[in-house]
Amino acid sequence: MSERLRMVEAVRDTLGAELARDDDVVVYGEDVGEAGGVFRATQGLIDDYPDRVFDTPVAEAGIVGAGVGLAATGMRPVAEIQFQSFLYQGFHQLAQHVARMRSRTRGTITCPMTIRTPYGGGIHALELHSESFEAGFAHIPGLKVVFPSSPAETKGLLTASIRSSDPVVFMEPTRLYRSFREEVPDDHEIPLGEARVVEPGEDITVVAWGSMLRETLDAVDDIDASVGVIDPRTLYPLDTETIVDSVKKTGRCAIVHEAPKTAGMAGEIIARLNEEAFLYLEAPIERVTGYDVPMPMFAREDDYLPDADRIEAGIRDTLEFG
Amino acid sequence: MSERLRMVEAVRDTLGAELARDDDVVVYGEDVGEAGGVFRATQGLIDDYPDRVFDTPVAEAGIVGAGVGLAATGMRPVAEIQFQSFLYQGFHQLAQHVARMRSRTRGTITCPMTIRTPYGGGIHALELHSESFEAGFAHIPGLKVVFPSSPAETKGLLTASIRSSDPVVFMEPTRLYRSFREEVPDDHEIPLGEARVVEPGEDITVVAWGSMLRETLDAVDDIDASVGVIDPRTLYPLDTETIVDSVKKTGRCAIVHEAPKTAGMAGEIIARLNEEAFLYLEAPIERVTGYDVPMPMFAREDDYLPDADRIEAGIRDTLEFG
Amino acid sequence: MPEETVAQFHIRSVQVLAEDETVDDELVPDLSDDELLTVYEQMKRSRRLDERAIALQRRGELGTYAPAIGQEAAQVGTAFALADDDWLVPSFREQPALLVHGTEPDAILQYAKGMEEGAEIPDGDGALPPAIPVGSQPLHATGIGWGEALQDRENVAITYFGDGATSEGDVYEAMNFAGVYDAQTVFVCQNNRYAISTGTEKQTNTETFAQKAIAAGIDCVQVDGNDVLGVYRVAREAVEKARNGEPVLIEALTYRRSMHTTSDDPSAYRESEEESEWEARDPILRFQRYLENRGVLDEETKEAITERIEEELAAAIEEANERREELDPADMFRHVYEDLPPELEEQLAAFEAEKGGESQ
Amino acid sequence: MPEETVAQFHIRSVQVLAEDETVDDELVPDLSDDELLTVYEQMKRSRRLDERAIALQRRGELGTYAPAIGQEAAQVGTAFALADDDWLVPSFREQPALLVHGTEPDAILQYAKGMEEGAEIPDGDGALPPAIPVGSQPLHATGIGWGEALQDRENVAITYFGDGATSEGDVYEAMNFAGVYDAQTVFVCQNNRYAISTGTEKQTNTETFAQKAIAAGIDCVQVDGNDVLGVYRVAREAVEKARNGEPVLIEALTYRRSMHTTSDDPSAYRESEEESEWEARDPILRFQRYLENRGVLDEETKEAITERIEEELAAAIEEANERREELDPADMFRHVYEDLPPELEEQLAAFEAEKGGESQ
Ligand SMILES: Cc1ncc(C[n+]2csc(CCOP(=O)(O)OP(=O)(O)O)c2C)c(N)n1
Ligand SMILES: Cc1ncc(C[n+]2csc(CCOP(=O)(O)OP(=O)(O)O)c2C)c(N)n1
Ligand SMILES: [Mg+2]
Ligand SMILES: [Mg+2]
Repeated sequence: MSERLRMVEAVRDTLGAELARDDDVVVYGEDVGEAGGVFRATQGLIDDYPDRVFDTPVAEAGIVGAGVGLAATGMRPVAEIQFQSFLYQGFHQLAQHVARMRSRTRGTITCPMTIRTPYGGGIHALELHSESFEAGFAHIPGLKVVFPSSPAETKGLLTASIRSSDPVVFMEPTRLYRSFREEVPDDHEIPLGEARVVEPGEDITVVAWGSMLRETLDAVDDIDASVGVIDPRTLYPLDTETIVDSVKKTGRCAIVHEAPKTAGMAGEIIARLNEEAFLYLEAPIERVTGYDVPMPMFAREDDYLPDADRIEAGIRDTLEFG
Repeated sequence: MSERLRMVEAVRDTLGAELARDDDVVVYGEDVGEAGGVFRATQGLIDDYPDRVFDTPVAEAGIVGAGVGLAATGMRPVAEIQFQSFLYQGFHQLAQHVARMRSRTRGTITCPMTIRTPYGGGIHALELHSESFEAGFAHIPGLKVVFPSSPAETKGLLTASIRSSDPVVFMEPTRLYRSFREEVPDDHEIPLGEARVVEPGEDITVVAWGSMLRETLDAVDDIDASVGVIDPRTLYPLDTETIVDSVKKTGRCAIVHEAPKTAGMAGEIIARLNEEAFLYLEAPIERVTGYDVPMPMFAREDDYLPDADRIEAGIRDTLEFG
Repeated sequence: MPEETVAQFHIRSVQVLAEDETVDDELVPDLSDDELLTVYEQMKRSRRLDERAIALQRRGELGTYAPAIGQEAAQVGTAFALADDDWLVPSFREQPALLVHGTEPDAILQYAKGMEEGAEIPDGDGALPPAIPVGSQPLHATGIGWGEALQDRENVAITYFGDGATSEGDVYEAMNFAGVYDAQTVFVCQNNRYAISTGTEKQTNTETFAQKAIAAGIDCVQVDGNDVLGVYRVAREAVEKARNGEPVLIEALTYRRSMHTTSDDPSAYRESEEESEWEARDPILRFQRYLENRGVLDEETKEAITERIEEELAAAIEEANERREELDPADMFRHVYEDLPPELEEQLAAFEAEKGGESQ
Repeated sequence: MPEETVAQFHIRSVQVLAEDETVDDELVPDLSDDELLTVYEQMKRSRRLDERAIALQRRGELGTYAPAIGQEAAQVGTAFALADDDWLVPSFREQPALLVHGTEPDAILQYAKGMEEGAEIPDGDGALPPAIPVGSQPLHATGIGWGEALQDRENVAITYFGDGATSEGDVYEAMNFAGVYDAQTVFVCQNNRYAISTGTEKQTNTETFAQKAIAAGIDCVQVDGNDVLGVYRVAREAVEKARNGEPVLIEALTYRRSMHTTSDDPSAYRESEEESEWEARDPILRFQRYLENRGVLDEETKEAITERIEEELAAAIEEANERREELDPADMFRHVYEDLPPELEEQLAAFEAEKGGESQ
């Protein structure tokens, strides 16, 4: 069985299914109960699971830190952080405890926690409601960093994240929450760490995730070349092999993200390509990214964000090199 | 006039000089007063400036956040965070306010704050006393990220940081605090954003900062080739030009850091070289870095940290490529 | 000493103008008729700004907006107790306090249009811009109140936050630091019963929010936050104390009558009866009846006030629209650092080339 | 209601065995002679472990070590109130509590040798490893106390932290969450007068640390932390309450008699007279005199205890040394994720090739 769902509905559907499947799952966060979440991603769950769905105080360190304890007692905490930048309030708990509990106890205590958080620009939200700090999270060993880019992907990746015994930061692109519907299979798990070849291509490989994948697909439409598109889906671990294989074929590559350019994930991917496909590269790898400025308020948001035009220009430049 | 000082003495000397020069400077942090700091980097300052040197409660968000207010009243806060990973407790204040105050108010309010913090491994410290999250900080627009690698560099860079009207994260390598003395000029300011060519070289360019610069210089000694060594000193802004110029000459490059490999600063530097020196590269750029594991406790610390041997091997591999 | 009591605390609660319009003559602050009318007008001004802003948001002319409807007494009463050089450190729902403190309505509108221009702080304004991260700004107010003391100045900082914000560790750290450094800071917790959908009973197990101060060793007081005279009374006391290095926490009991923000639909989490009840307890109404009974406010004055406010707001809206038209997107590069670093120089050049390309 | 008191609080302080050895008969807990001797032995065991550890550190055999000398009553008295299945959530100075709870001394030594092996939690141990970031672990104890309640189990979590830790927002958040969720959690603040060099008067403006609980709406009590009978008494009550979903904060007044850690030199910030004063008020001495007076402890028993402890510690040191010899550095790759991701597989291979190369 399957259903046509929007991304935000796929989140809800997955949470419901996992709450049903596993009594240890507990869903909590600010406003996720009675109101069903500020994006309605948890709507109705509290009615079915009043003992495992909780509205919390406004305290992100508390949300993340309490998860460490819940997990120690055998529960599987699935926390919502209302917007990604508010995960910074709990950054210390994430980096010092969630990510390290397994390694510092040599696997005797684990923290199978999933932290869902809406990220990114494009919906004209308030200040600090549109950040994408995936590079920072991917730089913290012990965490997995996961990005869905469609309703079905959401189902498959969120299911895998909740079931994973490693902690996951699950980044949900707000601008895709309601942007389109897609057939979402009923029981669906996508292994973490496997990229998806969205479009195979011969001339250039474009790597993009989350909401930037949609922009990329738009950009590609207008290009008269065989453009391969890869969605890594998990940024740590990163499926380097799939990307490298493609670039060995195409010799050219562009990477898209909305986070600021410097020290963003594109740098990491370029470094890996430099290591593993050096002799195949026919042009510098292009970065189409946000700028090194704080994500501006929404009047300048569209100017900040990479869009299909900018991505298209980046692809063309790379194709034309040499 | 100048004096032969250890790095930790150079910190103290600089703080004293800036407290003397500018009445607005205020030095505060955990144990920086009466005890003179856990590394003695602030020893004696409270005796000379009892009204501008403060022991604070154990609260890093408080330390960082209060700095925003102090700065608003016209002061120049110089805060010590006792160990770099405890800056995570104040990460939200850093990312949401310190870094953004200027941009979000269009320059009408600024935050000329310097956050000094000891970082890195090599002194057999406790857990979470040895982290290096420079890549995360450099990914936050609005911050400058500065790394001294010697006593004289400390003086020059810390002076510039305190005088800078932009906020600075100033990363002090604990293992160099007392490792050697150097002539430190009396009045010395090194502009932020200018790399230092430590050794010019023709065959390969090695980029390293902080304590890894020392390891690199040790490694280079044993290599029978003309090895250029560059210390970027400031990771944001990064003096790309100096690095690119050197690599255009050498065609080969290795980058060293002790932070985990994935999403570390080496990736960023590789990305920039890929963009600006693509046609000059004769070999893949080598990364000699920490592993993608949480900085282990000290029994395994030496196995984690890049040392002269590993750096030497990385340089040799790169020299031998092709 | 086997078992003894080593410390005791009690929480005072103050009300001057009761709901039934009785007034406590001992506590009533000595405000002139002009001052009383100013307080009234400021409450009306903010109310009207919020109403117009909601309408503008519905028409797509503003982004997400957080109205303060119902909280005007709590804010105007406190902000009115400040001196000109005092500091205001707001959260994101402080229209009433900002207007009292001198922020122009068009700045508020520009901010709501997603423009950093609206967060510019004019020279000497003694304010910080809105703080979106809940509970993060009280620490700034502590830093200001500490910095003013260090520089032997008398100015205080007043900061606003909600019931929900008190759950953030930062708010506790702010009050604790203030206690240690005798910061010249007044903390105003507007207990408006909700943090988005979350009622106060899910926020904390305490009987009051005022008692949060006990953990920080600073003074506190609770007040009927819909009673502008009571609020002003406790605020004036608190500001005086703070000026002498004694920080104070005020809990103002009020109610958020409208939606959390324009993105919110309160019917998902509260009954409309509750809202009606609080409509009757509206702080402006209560104060208006008081002024009318006292003979301070007549129809003519009311009309003059309304007219003034409407004119001002019309001008403010026009001004904000104009500034929006003039907006230069490239500005986003210009205020990140004092000087443009090479990275941004390059990115700005690329940006301009691209924009140039587009407009060709 | 013009001005009224809406809430009142008082802080109780308890002492059972006074410094002059008088005992409050009403409050004295009913512990058998055997239990009393166990409490005594545990305090001695920890003291001796700390002494030996300091010596080992001085010889370069351990890394930085945080002795609990002087705090044995505060910890043993509280940990002794736990049931077998209860949880212990320590900070970095909890040797006395850990030993009571069942941690082997050799694990403590391994941890001090910089080995993750020392932070392994044996199955069913109901403990978390040491927490180095100050104030970060009480939230874990709240999560545990909440999780146990959610799963309808009776176990409580007890967590330890210092006077300094209370300044971290996390500790407040932990208590506030606990209040909201009726977490089965006991918070033990050991007020040992110092946070490294920083005295309590610079840490907070409060009269007590117990009152920090008032902000979170949970119960609290202060106790003479050098009086193991008093500590046990309040801990037993607190544990019972927590088992019923009423979290409690205990402030134990004690003194850190030794250095903060082996890296610290207290002479930089306190007078040796102060230390001598507290030497006379040592919790083990006080309890020992009590047991002797009661006729529970004689020379023979003391000797037997000393001998047992020395033997155990000698064995523990040997065990720790052996495990250190066997240490496999490549293990650092193996416990980061459940399965080795490709990145780590590759890095591990490179690591092993390099090590292989070296040993050739
Ligand atoms: C750190 C942080 N977490 C979450 C949010 C999302 N958020 C915005 S307002 C709000 C509730 C705040 O409630 P309260 O403090 O009572 O203020 P009120 O909205 O009632 O004025 C939340 C959770 C945020 N802006 N910042
Ligand atoms: C978050 C954090 N900040 C700073 C430190 C450094 N540090 C270690 S112990 C300590 C003082 C702790 O004092 P207290 O809570 O009273 O515990 P005690 O050491 O007295 O047992 C500090 C500041 C740390 N480990 N973690
Ligand atoms: Mg509220
Ligand atoms: Mg202490």
